[in-house]
Amino acid sequence: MMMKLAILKETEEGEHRVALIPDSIKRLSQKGFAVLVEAGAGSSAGYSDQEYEQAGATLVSSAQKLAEQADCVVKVRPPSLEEVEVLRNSSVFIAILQPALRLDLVKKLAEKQITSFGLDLIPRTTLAQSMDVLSSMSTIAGYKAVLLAADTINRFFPMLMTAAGTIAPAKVLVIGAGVAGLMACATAKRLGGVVEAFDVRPEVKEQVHSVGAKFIEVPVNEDGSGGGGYAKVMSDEYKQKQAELISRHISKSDVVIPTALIPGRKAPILISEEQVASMKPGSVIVDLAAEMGGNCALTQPGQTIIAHGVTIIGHSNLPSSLSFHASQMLSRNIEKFLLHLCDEKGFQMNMEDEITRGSLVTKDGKVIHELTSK
Amino acid sequence: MMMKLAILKETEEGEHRVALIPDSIKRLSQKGFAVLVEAGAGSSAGYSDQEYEQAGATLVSSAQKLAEQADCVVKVRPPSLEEVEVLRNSSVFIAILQPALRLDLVKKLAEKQITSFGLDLIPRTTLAQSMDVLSSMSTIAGYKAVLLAADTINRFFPMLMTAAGTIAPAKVLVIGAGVAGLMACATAKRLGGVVEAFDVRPEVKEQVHSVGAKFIEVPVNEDGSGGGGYAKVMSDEYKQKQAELISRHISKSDVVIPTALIPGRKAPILISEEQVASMKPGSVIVDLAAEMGGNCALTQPGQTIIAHGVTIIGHSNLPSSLSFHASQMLSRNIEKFLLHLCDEKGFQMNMEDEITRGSLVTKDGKVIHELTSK
Amino acid sequence: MSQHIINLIYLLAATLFMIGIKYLSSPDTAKKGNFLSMIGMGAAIGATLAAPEINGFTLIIGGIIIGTVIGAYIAIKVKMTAMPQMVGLLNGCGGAASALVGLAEFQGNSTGFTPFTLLTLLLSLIIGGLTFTGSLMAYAKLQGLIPSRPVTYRGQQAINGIIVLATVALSWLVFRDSTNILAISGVLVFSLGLGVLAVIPIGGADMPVIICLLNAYSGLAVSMTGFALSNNALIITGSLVGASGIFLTKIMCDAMNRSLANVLFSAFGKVDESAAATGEIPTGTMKGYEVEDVATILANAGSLIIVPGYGMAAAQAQHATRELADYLGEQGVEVRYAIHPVAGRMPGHMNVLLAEADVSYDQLFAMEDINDDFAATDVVLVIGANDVVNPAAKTNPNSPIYGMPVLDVEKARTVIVLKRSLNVGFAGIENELFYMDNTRMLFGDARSSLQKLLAALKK
Amino acid sequence: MSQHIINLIYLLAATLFMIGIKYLSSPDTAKKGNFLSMIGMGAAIGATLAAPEINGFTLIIGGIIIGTVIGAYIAIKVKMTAMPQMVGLLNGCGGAASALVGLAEFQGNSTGFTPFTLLTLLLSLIIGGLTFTGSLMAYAKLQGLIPSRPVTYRGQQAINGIIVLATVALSWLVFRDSTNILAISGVLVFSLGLGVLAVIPIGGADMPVIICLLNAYSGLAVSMTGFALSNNALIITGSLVGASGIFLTKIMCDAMNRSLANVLFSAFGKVDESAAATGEIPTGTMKGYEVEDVATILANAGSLIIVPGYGMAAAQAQHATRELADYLGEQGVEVRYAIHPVAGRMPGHMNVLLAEADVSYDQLFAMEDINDDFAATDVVLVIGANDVVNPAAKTNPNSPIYGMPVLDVEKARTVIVLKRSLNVGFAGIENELFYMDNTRMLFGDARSSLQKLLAALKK
Amino acid sequence: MNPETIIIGLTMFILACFAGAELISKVPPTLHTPLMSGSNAISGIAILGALLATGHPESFNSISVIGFLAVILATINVVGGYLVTHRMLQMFKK
Amino acid sequence: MNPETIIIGLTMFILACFAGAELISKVPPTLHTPLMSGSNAISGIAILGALLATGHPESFNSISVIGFLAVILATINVVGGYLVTHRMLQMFKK
Ligand SMILES: NC(=O)c1ccc[n+]([C@@H]2O[C@H](COP(=O)([O-])OP(=O)(O)OC[C@H]3O[C@@H](n4cnc5c(N)ncnc54)[C@H](OP(=O)(O)O)[C@@H]3O)[C@@H](O)[C@H]2O)c1
Ligand SMILES: NC(=O)c1ccc[n+]([C@@H]2O[C@H](COP(=O)([O-])OP(=O)(O)OC[C@H]3O[C@@H](n4cnc5c(N)ncnc54)[C@H](OP(=O)(O)O)[C@@H]3O)[C@@H](O)[C@H]2O)c1
Ligand SMILES: NC(=O)c1ccc[n+]([C@@H]2O[C@H](COP(=O)([O-])OP(=O)(O)OC[C@H]3O[C@@H](n4cnc5c(N)ncnc54)[C@H](O)[C@@H]3O)[C@@H](O)[C@H]2O)c1
Ligand SMILES: NC(=O)c1ccc[n+]([C@@H]2O[C@H](COP(=O)([O-])OP(=O)(O)OC[C@H]3O[C@@H](n4cnc5c(N)ncnc54)[C@H](O)[C@@H]3O)[C@@H](O)[C@H]2O)c1
Repeated sequence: MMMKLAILKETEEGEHRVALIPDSIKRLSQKGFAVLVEAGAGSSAGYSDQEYEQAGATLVSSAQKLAEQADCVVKVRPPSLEEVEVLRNSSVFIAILQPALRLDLVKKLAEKQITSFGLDLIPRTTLAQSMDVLSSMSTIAGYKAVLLAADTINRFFPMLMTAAGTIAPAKVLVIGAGVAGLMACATAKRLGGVVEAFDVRPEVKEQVHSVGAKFIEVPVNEDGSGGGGYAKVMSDEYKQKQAELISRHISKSDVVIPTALIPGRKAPILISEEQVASMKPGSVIVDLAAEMGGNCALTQPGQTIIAHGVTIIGHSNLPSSLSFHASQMLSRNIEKFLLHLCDEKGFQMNMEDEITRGSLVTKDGKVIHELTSK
Repeated sequence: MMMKLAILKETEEGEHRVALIPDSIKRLSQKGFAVLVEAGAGSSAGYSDQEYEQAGATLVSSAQKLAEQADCVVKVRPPSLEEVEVLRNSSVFIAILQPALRLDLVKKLAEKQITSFGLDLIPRTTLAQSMDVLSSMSTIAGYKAVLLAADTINRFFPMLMTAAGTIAPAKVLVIGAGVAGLMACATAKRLGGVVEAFDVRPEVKEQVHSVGAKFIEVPVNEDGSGGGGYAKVMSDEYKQKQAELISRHISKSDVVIPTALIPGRKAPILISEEQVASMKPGSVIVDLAAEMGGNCALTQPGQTIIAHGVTIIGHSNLPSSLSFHASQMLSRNIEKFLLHLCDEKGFQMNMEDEITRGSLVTKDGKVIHELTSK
Repeated sequence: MSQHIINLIYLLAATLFMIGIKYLSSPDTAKKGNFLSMIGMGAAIGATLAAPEINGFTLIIGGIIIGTVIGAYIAIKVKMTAMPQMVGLLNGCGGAASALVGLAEFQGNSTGFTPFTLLTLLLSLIIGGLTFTGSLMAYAKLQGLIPSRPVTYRGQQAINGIIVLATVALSWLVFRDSTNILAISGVLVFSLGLGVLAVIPIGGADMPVIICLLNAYSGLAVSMTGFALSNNALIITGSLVGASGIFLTKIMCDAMNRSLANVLFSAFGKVDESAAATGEIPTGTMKGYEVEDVATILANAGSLIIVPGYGMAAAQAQHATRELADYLGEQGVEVRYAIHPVAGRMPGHMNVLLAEADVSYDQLFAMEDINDDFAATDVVLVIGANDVVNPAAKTNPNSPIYGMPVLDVEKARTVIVLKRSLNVGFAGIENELFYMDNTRMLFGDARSSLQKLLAALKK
Repeated sequence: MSQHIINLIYLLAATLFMIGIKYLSSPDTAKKGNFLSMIGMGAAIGATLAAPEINGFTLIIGGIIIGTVIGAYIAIKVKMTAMPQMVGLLNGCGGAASALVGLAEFQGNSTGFTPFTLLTLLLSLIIGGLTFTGSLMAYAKLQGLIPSRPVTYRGQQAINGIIVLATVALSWLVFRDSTNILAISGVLVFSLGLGVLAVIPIGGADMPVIICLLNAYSGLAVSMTGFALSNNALIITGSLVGASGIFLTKIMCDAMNRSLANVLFSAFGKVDESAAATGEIPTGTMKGYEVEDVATILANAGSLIIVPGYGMAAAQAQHATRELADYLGEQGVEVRYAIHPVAGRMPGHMNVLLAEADVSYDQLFAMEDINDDFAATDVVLVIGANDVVNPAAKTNPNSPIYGMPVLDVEKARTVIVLKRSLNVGFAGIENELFYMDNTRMLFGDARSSLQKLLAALKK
Repeated sequence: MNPETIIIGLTMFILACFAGAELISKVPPTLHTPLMSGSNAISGIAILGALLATGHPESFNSISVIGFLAVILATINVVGGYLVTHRMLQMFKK
Repeated sequence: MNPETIIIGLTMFILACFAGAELISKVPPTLHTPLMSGSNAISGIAILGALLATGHPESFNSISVIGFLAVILATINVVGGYLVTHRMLQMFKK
């Protein structure tokens, strides 16, 4: 039996990515997958229908027709409830699901007996890195955040000593030095900015130095590392000291890029309105936590606003803007994930397996994922 | 007698710069200038009225009142005919004038017996470099062009080898390696792009290498250097070979930044529609010659269009987007120029002086500048 | 030939020896140096044969012919890899010759020695004797004729002490009566024994140092013979060899970061530990290596693959890495970089840093493109990488990283790993690469190690 | 004291001298080395005073006291900058002493010399004599007592030749009759003359080499005296000094990239040219400098300002620049960069490149912020800059760049300029900085010059 | 053997030690093995003593047997040493 | 002076030359000036000859005058040389 794999076209506004690109399809076909693609699925990411056909995919004109035939449907963004409607009962569905934010979606998937996997739930182990969409999308977000900031601000990033005077370099503050934060540090450094970073996990100090940025330390002895390399919620004393420290540095910064997330929770508010007001007019905040509510009190997810002369960018889907490469990375992640889940005979669903178990959201009508099922 | 110097607020749409910033005014006041500033002149560049007052300037609420009192008026962009109306007869006026494009403006200035200087006409000698607004604004344009391209394109600039596959670096082609072109090369290199540059003047080869980019050579033995470090018009054979060469490289490039200008003429068309069509969809062209008509046949000055899947950015005033630093540089240039033209007793107008003579457009009712008077 | 002319020729020979050693300090002139040294030796031998004292030639010529045949045969037959033990063996011959000359002198001229002569004669006997057997033991250990591991037993130190004392006591007897053949033979026998006992507790890996030291001893023995015979040529040449041997021993000990005492006596009192400590580690010669050794390996490499990891980033060693790579590239080494997809702590970490250091993209290879090339590569330089070069991912199903593709660095001829310690990396697991036969660890901060390597290479 | 013990003490002294020189090879041990050498000298003098031959002490003690007072006085009074000529003067004293000892020997023992002794005596007389006057001339040139430029005249070579021949001829007479006082005095006088004539055609800038060479000569003279007196202490010490002096001379010539012959004879046959060539150039000592010299200057700098220009960019030498700066910084040199606003070919050119090389912004100073600091700076390193350091912008109203602010590099103690040639820069004008007294040009591609400098510093 | 000869011998010993140590200290690590075997060959100079012992006028006695052995061993050292060194140095040709 | 003494002298001469040259070749350029003056001081060893000449039994003749002068000059060389070297080395302290 050949596994029928279907790629849906994204429907969300501003989403330009595609779940699998022709390159991956070529390899998956060789491994015994039959791939169906909704017409035009890749066009906004720079992959034409023709390329898909050449890679061995069958073009299907509507999502409806596609879903009817498919054993497994892949997609980038969480589906709308209507999209779930279309899916075949008991089929397999893979996407970035963010189940904790979408309980009704999860219910619906369970009702339809769909076996669904959340790409965002894949454990962040060394072994799973090649399927880790959070890492790859964070990489893009960190890079893009700096470009957005540099393109928005009314200043240069690099220092320049010219006949028309000396241009001071931009001061960039990155809050939260996870994957996105480190990439933001590295990119801002490349462009010539003076970069500082802050994180609650002290072990990232070395990592921040390793990309050429300065690390700001909170003078309290508390380790912010939660399980699995993620951050935990901090004590009040720590929070206060942190706020003071960040205040001092924010008011001197031209660009602030907060990236702090705590898994499964709303993002912590790290930048208050007063702190925004203390910044120079013309400064820029790119809030990478926008989708989870934002690290800045004034952030409007999905919007760019100007408050106290400071531009606050709450873009909630930065990876989509690098649609070509973002799709390439996603596609590689999904390809590896698919190959992990199944062999030519079909899905194996080894529930012993950490990766499979960790990313499974619904199966046989039940909600499996811990955080969500709570 | 104290020289009264007036700074007008810019009126053109999208112009955020200001001709003099508080820092320069402080120094000019010490040298004996009395400075008047139109209220709000610097606000869009990040310099508040308060800062101007602290620097010793007098705020004046309207352009009319300002011009009535001033011995000398400075401004960034060429004035509209209405703005000229306001100027006092026989006063001195300094701005970027682009007289060759604005013959009626020049006539009007001459009629009003105004002594006008074009900042864009200051000769590009070593000695005049500190007043050279073309150099400083080109620096900004080159930098900004790359940022715009990087922010627009759906790809990464740097090469990245990740668990989600290898990201190929962006290929950037810079056509014309003057000040803006070199800065574009350097900035694209910084961001991790693979940069090639092309120019008709062979001596820039070494300069291109000096910013870490590759130089593309046309296999014809013709030197494109005109006088004063500018380019001249090239022979037909050369043009054909150049077109072939550029074709080959354009079709492989993700980003093309043409900057080729020939003084006093429309910019040469170096990129045809077919060449644009040969590029990958999603690629970007940032045409730095847009204001002079553009180096790309499809460029719409002042607009961003998408043709054949390629985004063509025809932004005609990039320096304005870095308003803070652009104003700082302009201000320093204008300050040095003013100090060159006059001492505390007033304007000296030494017509022996190369810089004064070179930048003078109208005086005593006559049009002086060569290119314009022809 | 008059003694004066002979002495002048001896002087010439000594000068040629010195020039020969001087020329050995550069590969370009080394061969010439060896020839000059040979000429010196030939001249000295020729002059001696022309000396008035010598009038029976049969034995001499016979001896020389036999010696030449044997010497030439073994020198030509020996495999390149067996060179160190061969040098040891030859050295033993030299020591034996000195001891025999001393013995002959005792026989020939049994009375009328001044105390000084007697002292030097005894020393040449003792030193020559122990050089002989010590060298034979070193040879046997390296050649695998006897086990190369340190041989220790209870009471070893006591036994050695007793033998030393006995030798001294017998020497005293000889000193008092230089015709006491029994005592003389006793001294010889005990010194032969000393040579054996001194070398057996030393491990095979340390044998090169021992050979070097014994070389110095044979020089000393010659010098002593020279004093005994009032022969300046022997004195000078012997001391030349002695001093250079001792110096070389010191250099080699320094390179291993150990003291000579540690080399000579490390086995004592470690009878129990050593067995336990070797537990997992295979034939444990791969302790820490020193900059000079690693530099030598790099200098002689034809192809090199650099594998950067998080340690390079943490040490901010990207510039130092490029400098070293560029230098080796200029010297004709083929240099490439192998970038593991998850090296570092963020995707593309290595790319960002290497681009900053202006490493050309053409030199960077992704894992899948370069993994097959390791087997045909001379040297792999692992700079602060750990998990991404851990063979456990391929071989150990119980490892948490089992199944992750890793760089096959261990397939290369030699693997050099720059790290600060044997500490684990991000995944927190041990790495058996560090204990493999073809791996050399260079401990220290990656940046400073690289800088030292470059300095050593440029010397 | 028995002669044997005296000889042993001499041996000890010689050993101490050698150890002393060895210790001089590192600044950390150099002082100790000098002390050891002093002790050796004291021991040798003490032992000699205890020798049986010596029984009149008045003159000796008087001489030693007078010598000590004079020696100590001038050694303490001399200015640090006058050290080289002081060494020359002292060296002259040593040469004179050798010559006088030779003379005394002739007087005391006018018959019964073996030919060898006679030869060595004559040599010690000649070499000692010319060392004396040669050193005095070198002193006078450096001290400015006589003009330091090369003094040449028509027929100079012929005259020198004649004097050499005369010395040889007179020596022959002495050889045949060692009591011929007239001939002996003649030899002395002519060798004194030779010393003068050999040094006057050599320019002041080359005097350090000459002093070094004369130092070697005085060693040789001592050695010859040693042979004449059969005194091993003198032989060994003299040859030690002689060999090291000659070696040092060679090193210094190499560092100036000239042969010894060129130093000694360059002035001959150049009587006319030299005047013309010096035209614009001030006291023309500033030819091309070599890496070693420049490295020495850098190694001894307390503060350094680096001035990069377009040449650094063209040579892509930004990484090499940072490496050198970082290394010097680690050695305790205060390093800053002075960035001229129009250095390079685009605004901010230097910033972009230095940022790529990871030079911290804190080290970069704009012209207006650093221009006043040059005067208090030891060394300025100009890397491929030209127009932006051209003093003509301040001093020459006819220059096309007159009035442009430039970096005041020439106010620093020493200016080192790295360029490939004396070619002009963008503005196409000559730069008199390159001819100034405190400027040293290091020609070559900036990148490779910097790399060589770093290698030389690390040695 | 009189004290003077001893002192002269000592002097030479010390001088040669200095020269030897200084000469060696400049040899790069790559050349340490050839150097070891080269200086080992030189130490075969003991052959001079062996020759003198063997060539003694009175023919064939215990001394000449010992001397004979010594000549053989010393020759092996010399010949083998130089040849081995030579072979090693062969590998250094560019 | 017999040939043997000459040969011994020559031997020492050559050995010392080697030792001297090798020792010097390791001195870094910064230390060349102190080295020059340090070895210059050593060359004042000529004082031994001067002492022997001056201390001759027969008192006060032309020889002792010459010797006296030689002692003075050699002492200047020795004392001045060491002191100058010392002063230069003072500057090298960190
Ligand atoms: N690339 C990514 O996106 C990403 C993100 C998160 C995690 N990871 C994980 O990180 C690991 C990356 O592997 P890796 O081989 O690059 O690194 P690694 O396994 O973490 O090993 C790094 C090694 O570098 C050494 N080191 C640290 N500082 C050093 C210094 N200053 N000088 C010399 N050595 C130093 C450490 O050993 P000593 O302490 O003994 O010196 C350490 O063993 C993988 O496990 C990967 O899964 C990767
Ligand atoms: N910054 C700007 O915006 C800008 C724009 C255009 C023009 N300019 C003009 O450019 C000039 C800049 O001054 P500058 O002092 O930086 O440069 P410069 O005056 O042009 O001098 C550069 C020097 O570098 C040397 N050089 C070139 N390649 C080299 C190499 N590979 N290695 C070593 N040396 C090398 C050249 O001498 P050799 O040939 O002897 O080696 C040359 O004299 C000014 O005149 C300025 O007005 C500046
Ligand atoms: N095993 C692997 O190979 C692998 C792969 C990818 C990521 N990871 C690790 O997973 C971890 C999480 O990466 P991520 O980028 O997804 O993190 P994330 O997006 O969850 O959080 C971003 C950063 O914000 C920080 N943060 C949280 N609260 C903060 C606060 N109040 N103030 C300041 N900073 C705060 C966190 O410490 C984290 O560094 C990292 O350590 C990363 O190295 C490991
Ligand atoms: N004296 C000084 O210090 C000083 C100061 C500033 C600029 N300059 C020099 O002035 C010159 C002009 O600088 P700019 O940036 O204003 O130049 P520009 O804006 O006039 O032109 C940009 C570049 O386009 C190139 N070009 C023209 N036609 C072309 C064609 N058909 N194909 C390809 N390239 C073409 C030109 O050669 C030039 O390099 C440069 O050489 C610069 O170094 C000198």
